[in-house]
Amino acid sequence: MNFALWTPLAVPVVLAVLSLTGGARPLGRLGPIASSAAVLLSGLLLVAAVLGGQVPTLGGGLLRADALSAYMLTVVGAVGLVSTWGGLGHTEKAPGRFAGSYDALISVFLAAMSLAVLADNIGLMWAAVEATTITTAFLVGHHRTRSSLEAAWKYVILGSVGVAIALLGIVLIYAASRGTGEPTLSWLVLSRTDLPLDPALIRAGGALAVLGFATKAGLAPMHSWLPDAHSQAPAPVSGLMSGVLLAVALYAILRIQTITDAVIGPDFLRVMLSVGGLLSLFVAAALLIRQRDFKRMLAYSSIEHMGMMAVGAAIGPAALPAVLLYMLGHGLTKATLFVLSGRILEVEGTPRIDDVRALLVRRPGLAVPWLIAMAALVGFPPFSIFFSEVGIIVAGFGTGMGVVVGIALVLLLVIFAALTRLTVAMTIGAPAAAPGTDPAGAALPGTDPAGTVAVPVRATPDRSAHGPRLPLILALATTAVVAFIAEPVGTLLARAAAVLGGAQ
Amino acid sequence: MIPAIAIALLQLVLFVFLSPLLIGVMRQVRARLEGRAGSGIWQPWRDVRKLVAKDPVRAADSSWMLAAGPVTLLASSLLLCVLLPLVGTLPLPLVPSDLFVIVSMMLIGVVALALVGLDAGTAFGGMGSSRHMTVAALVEPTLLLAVYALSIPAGTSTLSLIVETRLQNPAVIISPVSLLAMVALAIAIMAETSRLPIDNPSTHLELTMLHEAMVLEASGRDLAWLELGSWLKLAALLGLLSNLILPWGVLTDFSLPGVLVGLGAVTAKILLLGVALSVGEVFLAKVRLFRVPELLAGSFALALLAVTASYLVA
Amino acid sequence: MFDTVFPQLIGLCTGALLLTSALMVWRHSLLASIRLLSVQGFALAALVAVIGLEEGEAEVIIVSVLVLLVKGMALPWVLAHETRATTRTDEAPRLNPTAGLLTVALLTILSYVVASRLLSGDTSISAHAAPIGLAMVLIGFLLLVTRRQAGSQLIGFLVLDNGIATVAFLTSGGVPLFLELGISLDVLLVVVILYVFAGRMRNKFGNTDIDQLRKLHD
Amino acid sequence: MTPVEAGMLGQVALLAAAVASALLVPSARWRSRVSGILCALLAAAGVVTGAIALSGGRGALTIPTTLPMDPLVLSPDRLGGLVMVVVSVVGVLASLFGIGSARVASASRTAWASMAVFLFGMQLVPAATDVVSFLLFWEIMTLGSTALLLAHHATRGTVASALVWYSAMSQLSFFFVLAGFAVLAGATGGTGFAALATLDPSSWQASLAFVLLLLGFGGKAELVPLHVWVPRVLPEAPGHVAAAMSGAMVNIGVYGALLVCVRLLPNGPAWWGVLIMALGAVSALYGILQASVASNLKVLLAYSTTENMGLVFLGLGASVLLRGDHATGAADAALLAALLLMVSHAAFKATLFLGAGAVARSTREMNLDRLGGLGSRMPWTAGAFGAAALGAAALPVTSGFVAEWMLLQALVHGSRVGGEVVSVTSSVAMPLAVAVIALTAGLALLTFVKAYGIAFLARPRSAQATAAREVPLIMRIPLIIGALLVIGLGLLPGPLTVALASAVGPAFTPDVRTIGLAGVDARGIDVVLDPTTFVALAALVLLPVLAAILISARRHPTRVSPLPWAGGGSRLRPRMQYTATSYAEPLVRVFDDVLRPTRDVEVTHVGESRYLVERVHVEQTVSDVIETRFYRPVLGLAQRFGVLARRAQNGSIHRYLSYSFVALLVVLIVVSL
Repeated sequence: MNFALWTPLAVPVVLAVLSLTGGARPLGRLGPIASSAAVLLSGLLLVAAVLGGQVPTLGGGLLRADALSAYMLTVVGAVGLVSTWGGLGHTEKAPGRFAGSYDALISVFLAAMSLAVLADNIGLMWAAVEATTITTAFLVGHHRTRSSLEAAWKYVILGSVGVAIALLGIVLIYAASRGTGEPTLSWLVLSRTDLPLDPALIRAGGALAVLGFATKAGLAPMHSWLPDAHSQAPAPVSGLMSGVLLAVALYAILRIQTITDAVIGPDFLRVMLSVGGLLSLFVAAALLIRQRDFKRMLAYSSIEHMGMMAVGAAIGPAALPAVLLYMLGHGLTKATLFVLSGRILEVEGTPRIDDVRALLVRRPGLAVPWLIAMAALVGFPPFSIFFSEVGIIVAGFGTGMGVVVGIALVLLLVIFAALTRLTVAMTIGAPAAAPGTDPAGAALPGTDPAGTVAVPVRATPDRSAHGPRLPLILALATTAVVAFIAEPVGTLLARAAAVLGGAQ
Repeated sequence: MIPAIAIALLQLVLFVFLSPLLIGVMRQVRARLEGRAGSGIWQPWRDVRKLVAKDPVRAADSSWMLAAGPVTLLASSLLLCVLLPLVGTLPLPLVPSDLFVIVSMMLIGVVALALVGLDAGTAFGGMGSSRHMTVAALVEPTLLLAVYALSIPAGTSTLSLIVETRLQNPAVIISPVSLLAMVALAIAIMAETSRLPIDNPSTHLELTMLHEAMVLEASGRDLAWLELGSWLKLAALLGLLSNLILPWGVLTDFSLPGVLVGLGAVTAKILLLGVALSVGEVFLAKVRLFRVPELLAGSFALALLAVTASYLVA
Repeated sequence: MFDTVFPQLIGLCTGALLLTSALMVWRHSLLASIRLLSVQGFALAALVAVIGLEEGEAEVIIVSVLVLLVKGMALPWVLAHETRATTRTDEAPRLNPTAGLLTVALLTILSYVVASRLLSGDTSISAHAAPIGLAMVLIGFLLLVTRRQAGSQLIGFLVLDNGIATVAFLTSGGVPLFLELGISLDVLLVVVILYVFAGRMRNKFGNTDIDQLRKLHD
Repeated sequence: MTPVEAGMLGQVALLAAAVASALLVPSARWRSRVSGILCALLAAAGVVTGAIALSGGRGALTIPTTLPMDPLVLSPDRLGGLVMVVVSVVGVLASLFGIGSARVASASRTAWASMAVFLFGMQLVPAATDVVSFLLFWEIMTLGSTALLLAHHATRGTVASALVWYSAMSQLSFFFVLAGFAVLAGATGGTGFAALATLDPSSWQASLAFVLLLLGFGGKAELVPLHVWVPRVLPEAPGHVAAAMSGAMVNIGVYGALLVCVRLLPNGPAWWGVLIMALGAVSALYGILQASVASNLKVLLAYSTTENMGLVFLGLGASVLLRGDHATGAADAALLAALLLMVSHAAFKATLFLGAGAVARSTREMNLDRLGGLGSRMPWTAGAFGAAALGAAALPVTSGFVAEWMLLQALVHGSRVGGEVVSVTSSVAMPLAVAVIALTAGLALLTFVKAYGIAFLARPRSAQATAAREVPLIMRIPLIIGALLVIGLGLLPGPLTVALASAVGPAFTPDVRTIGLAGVDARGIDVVLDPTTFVALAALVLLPVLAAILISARRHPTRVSPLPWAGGGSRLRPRMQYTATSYAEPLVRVFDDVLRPTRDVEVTHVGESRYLVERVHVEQTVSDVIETRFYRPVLGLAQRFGVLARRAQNGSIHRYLSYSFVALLVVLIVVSL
């Protein structure tokens, strides 16, 4: 099963090279999808291996797939597939000259994320995370407009500065491991509880590493790049970044947390993650109240969900399965929403919520999946985010973090109300009467309490989905049922959480 | 059980005859006090007879409510006469004279009257109905609380048992709690039966009418039932009030002399109270409609005071 | 003999590092900053070499050469090339030089405090010099926060990165070689990307003033 | 497989069938028929399952879940079975009524699919035996009801605002419930109700959880101050949806409160009871006051729900308080009264809303000021609505009366046991509660006299009302069933009360028997009520009257005249009748301080004359004080904050970098401390 460790790295890179050089455009465009599929398949193979009790390793232990890595790889693959497949319609509009590099960069981006989750070395993990910044920089700036250039600049500066701080932390952790005689960055070694690591260095290193990765994870106050980058990037890229890149960064935080918890106990990072999580929720709430742009709305919602996951991470082992499930649920839902937002942007030509009205009447093909995905995003069952949130909150009260979770609930309510208001503003309502239609048909609001009268159809509603439907249906269906699959998903999550809990 | 049913029927028959007489007496007393000759104490009887023998005229747009409403009002008043402890306090099995049942019974009549007022489709009927229901809504708490206060010493909400307790233990009657409650109850009954100062029963001026406005469109036997129902209600409630103030003479164990005494006592008490009421009304003016709630709020306060006092003081 | 020279050499190198960083906050001219960055790269390479000699590891010498090539020569050259293309090479920082230098002093003190807590058990010379690295990180950050030109921000980023490298070499003798290569490559790529973006910015706006990137908000 | 398990699986299967048919049947008419019948069957399955559970049948379904927590088990107990029956019966009526709506919005795919989801969630909430499955079905219910509203978006602009309010307030309730359960779970270490019930009710966690849960469930039960969505949402929903929401969904809120007070934390401290009573009393008074001045029929009914739920909670609170005072008999009676009220409210409110739906269908008008005279035009609807209105006004012989009677009896008998005052708290609380109930009942009387009298009696006030026609048979059937339920439960309270008493066992064992034909005998407080005897007595006294009428009618037949007296005038037009607004005018004046009406009087003079008036236009609106004084300022503050918060994200990269820089410095300082 060890080959599944290099396939998610090698296949996308090969496909990227093909995309760059490939003359056969229609086939080349499938490159990112093939890459995602490769990652997903490798992930599933590794999951099977892990559930069978194996721990595949490669390169002298440099690459290693425990339950957590296998799970994360699957999430990367699944979200990648939804984003790239769902974004198929999109790339057709891309400038032809850059289409090849666009596809290639997405493939490399996927490879970098795969490397980040498969590396057993936190240094390598860092390098992979930094590589994601490099690959996505041009993707964010893909549209070559003023705003996309601005977003890309901010993204690169803030992202690499943040990740640099993480490097400083990792250096300190490495320094702390010198006391063991054999300095190492292997996560497996560092997370052993019996190592004589220097607590002061681990504390500082852990704190700085978490702070640095928090930048990529979009946790406040390091989140500033996120709304800009997510709103300017092409929709599939936004989906990938929001859906998995943030989760991968959180994965890095979880790995670091395991190391520090073993040495200095959970309290220190618990406080830090709680503060970060609550601050993220606060920032998301504050900026969603009067949000005007639907892609930015989704971006702030990502900050919110990452904040909630950070709170879950702060709670510790009791909430970890919920956090991991959250990553999958949020990834798939957010990828769907970004893909849809891309399509809405394309057909409506504006990202402003005020300019997109009555979508449900005019374009049910886009509005219906949008509403379903929004329901999933704000945490309605049967979608898995509901279970994750409930799991985190119940675990929080059980761990004595009632106050933190209570504040989180208040902020979640504000966010819920704001998101609902914005979504309703976009989708619900009667369209403005088009010129040339019968004015008598425009029923005055409030004159018809029965609700049984049909408004004369003004124009044929646009039922087209403006792109492939299947990936979106698959994504939503997966989030809807995944929370009920106790076997094998439940076992996998339990094992993955056990990895972080220190048990092996 | 048989004696209880017998007493109930006796009360029914007695009050059907007594209530027009009571109205006649009250009108006559008032007329004399105002220096008029009056139409005699049997005039209400003659009115009823005359109305029954007339063709009722109904509005084209009215519904069955105009026919059913008066009968319902009459039925509710008749049931009131059956259930209240007037001649005797023998409770009927399965249908004791429960305070809450009695009040609901009475409210059915109130609702029927209000709907009759609305059904005619005129401005007056609606006005009367609206005012009537407003007053009824505000009276109900007072009525319930006042009787609740009286029920506390008896430990039951059955009116016959309350009257019996007062008969056996007259000290209860003049206790402060009881006095407060009686005043509150008296005001509530005045409002409930559309007497001064809440409503002027002899007026036909649109600004002051409550009851009369609702029956404007009724005619013939419909009007007869409405009038008879209202009179019966007044008589029954006055009977209850008098039995609460002066419980003596009420029959508690069935015996023929007891029945006669009971009949005589309740007739005398009701007529006496009626005369007192109409004497009082001569000296009263109707209060403005929007001052009525203040009056009712006052009586409500008295009743509430009575209840809490009976728990905390007594 | 080397045992006595070693601390002095370390002190010299780290002193040069701190001095160049502080000077960069002081100077406004982009080209001057780039020259200082180049000097800093040389100092860092020297530091690595000293540590490598002291520990006798050949691997570290290779790293030293690498650092010299990348940080001392390649990157400054790229930057200078980019800067010459811009019309404005002067900078009007958001913080005046006096305040900037004072802040540098405060940040350096903070670094010493932090480092003294972290390395309380470690009495080696290199550990004593580690605060300098931390101070460089903070100064780099300060440059990023206060400078308006794209080029200056790049320089700030590089100072920050140099600081991290300094800490790495002083506290732990550097990270494993393959990682060092990876890290260097990453940094190089970031600089290249920023360089490209700065070029695009110049094409679009005619200058590289970061302040005009205010279109995306709330 | 036990019958209960089969019933629950049947509901799952019927849900799938109903959703599939809603999505797949292309014609709106046939979609309404097929999905409507499947929804009715889904609800009927709920009735059967609930009835079996109520009679003691057991069975458990386990929902698999990915997360490691206590198993998610569905296994309705007697109380759950009772609530399941109640909501499902309303579900059957609403589904049948919905079949009649073949027009686009009510018959859309979304409408029927979400109707099925809504009913399904609602019916299975009472089956949950652990926190997570409870919350799961709770949210499914919320999702279904939200989507139901969504289905009507195209017809009216006001739906959007109603939708936002509804979602936000539902989520608020949900978070309260979630937090409350989480506190309990945190304190006991499990998520099963059996585990939660092990918590000592006197601990602070129990009290905290109690307050949170009370707010959450109170919100679902439309209690003040979480009721603000009610008058916005229910008028927007079509009749059968409003019936399902107001007749059935509120019962889930009551069920939650019962779950807390009967199952999880019985024997809580007395102040819990006082708190519930206060919440209930305020809701009852506020709700009925708003209802009594409302001119929109659906708004009136919506506020009346707040009133009735307030009374239910008042009863529940009284039972908690009295149990704390060891007045067990009265406490049991109060609990039974709360349950009776819940059941009867479901019956009459569903019927009332269906009636309103029928009126809306025939007239497209919900403003009472423009209705009138429907009694002769829609006799079936009028009859059913009238019977239900009697129930809502708690007049004999309806289910509403029995419930209110029981509640008053419990309160009156509660403060003394054996002649001794049980506690000062009770001595103050009980009379106040009686006063509140009495005032509420009085205002309810006025409200429903107004609703029925203005809408169905007198002359039509608009052309639509004149042209109204009776609704089709399929819509009449649920109306009639509903009316029969209201009267039937009122006539036969004995068996019902005995069943209710068994539902709250084994924790509590109220001593009630059936007496007479089907009367109720509450042994605990020694009172009896037999409505059938009562009806017989009424028939008896009416016999002579009816005989007199028959004789008189033969001799003096009724004459019909267009305007018999007409107040002495001859040009009496329907517009001159009292309207709903003028009907409530005296009350508005009396309760001026609470209702805060705003009046706009616009006088148009004839030409230049100051004395001749051509037209007077009066407009009066009564505001929801809680909304204007509490929610509006809070929302305004949030909006202002939202504008302010934009500055934090003003686009300057230097600002963003300094956020990171400050965070780094803070972390460094904290680390070195």
